[in-house]
Amino acid sequence: MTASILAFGITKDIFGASSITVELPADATTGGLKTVLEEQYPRLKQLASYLLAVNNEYAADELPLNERDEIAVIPPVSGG
Amino acid sequence: MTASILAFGITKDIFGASSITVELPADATTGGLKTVLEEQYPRLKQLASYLLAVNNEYAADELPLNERDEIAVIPPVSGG
Amino acid sequence: MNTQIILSHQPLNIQSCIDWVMAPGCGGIDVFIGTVRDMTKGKRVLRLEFEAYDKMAISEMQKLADQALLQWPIQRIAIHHRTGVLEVGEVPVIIAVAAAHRDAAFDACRFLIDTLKKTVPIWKKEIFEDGEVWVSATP
Amino acid sequence: MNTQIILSHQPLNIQSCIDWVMAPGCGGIDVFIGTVRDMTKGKRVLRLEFEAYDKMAISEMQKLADQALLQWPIQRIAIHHRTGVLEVGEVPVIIAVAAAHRDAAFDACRFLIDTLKKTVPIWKKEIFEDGEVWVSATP
Repeated sequence: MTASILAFGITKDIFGASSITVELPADATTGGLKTVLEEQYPRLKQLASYLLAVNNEYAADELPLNERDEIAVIPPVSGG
Repeated sequence: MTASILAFGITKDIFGASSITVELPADATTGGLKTVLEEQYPRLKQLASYLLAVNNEYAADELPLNERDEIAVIPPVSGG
Repeated sequence: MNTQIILSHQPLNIQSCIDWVMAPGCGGIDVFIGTVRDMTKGKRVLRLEFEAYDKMAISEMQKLADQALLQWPIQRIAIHHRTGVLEVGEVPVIIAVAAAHRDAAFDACRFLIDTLKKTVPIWKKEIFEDGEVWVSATP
Repeated sequence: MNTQIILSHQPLNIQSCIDWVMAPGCGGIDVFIGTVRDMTKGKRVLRLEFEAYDKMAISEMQKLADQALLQWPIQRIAIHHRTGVLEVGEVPVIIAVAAAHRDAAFDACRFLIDTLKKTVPIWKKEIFEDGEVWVSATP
């Protein structure tokens, strides 16, 4: 499946875009997506940490993904 | 000496005035003043507590008094 | 001067109290605003009346501010207290504390309101439908 | 509704945030106001830029407010957060909490700002004379 990934903050700089698409196996999970992203964008591994959000919720590590999910990479937050 | 005593809050009700004068011996202290006041206004003893202020400072129990001191009875405060 | 103490019969202005403490070196401001509640211990309050020993109240508030400035890394303090008759919803007190970092602002603000209520010579009378009472006066 | 969550590009209005939480049953309001500092770790800051994942930021702020309402006896919460470019002295965040008694207001307000900074997807870029950095992004 083709997953569309939203980027914010420093992740937008790393991706060079506010959204990218990646090809994933049909049974992909958030953990699998992280592996793919880190291969394509090794600078992700230099972040203090990062999480994935799926449909506006922080996602567990092995959450199965669907093509229609809204997926975002959440680098360390710094609001307030 | 003649001491003039300012009253606030419930003490104004007890004295029936916002200021009273009392006659004190020349060597009077805050402790002696309290005794005199409690004799003349026994309702003072029904307060949760009260303090004397001399020249805008909370006064210790045996502070000597002078005729020119600004003396006030401070019943339990409840500002804020 | 890094403290502003105001005791006034006029309605307090929240925005101007906060504006006064704002400074370019401060990252956090904590503000406590007291308001007149409609009930106390289950009884309907019509209004409050605040009376102060003005000169001493101001000097005691100044002392509290000085103590807070010694005790916490804070930059500016404003304490505004109202006197006279206040209706439900009106504001008797505003305390604003600005600091580089928020923990100090929170801690100092809480210290200021807690201690103000214990030491500053200001008195509050609650007026009910069937009478009135000086708060905390008797056991 | 007893919570108001606002995420906005427009300057925040402190007075309207506070007005929103005021209620006749409340005796105390604690307000935290974040401001843009002129220095960070000894370096002069020119301005900040805030970016949010809008929809998720709002839902995370709502979750925090819901949690605070469960955890403390408080009545109303307003959380206003700004996005976009902010100059020194401008206000990125205001949190106001109204309660019958002040302890709950202080505790809940502090919880809200502490947790907001940890969980709400909003990012801050500091812009210096010689560069810029996304705060906390790298170790």
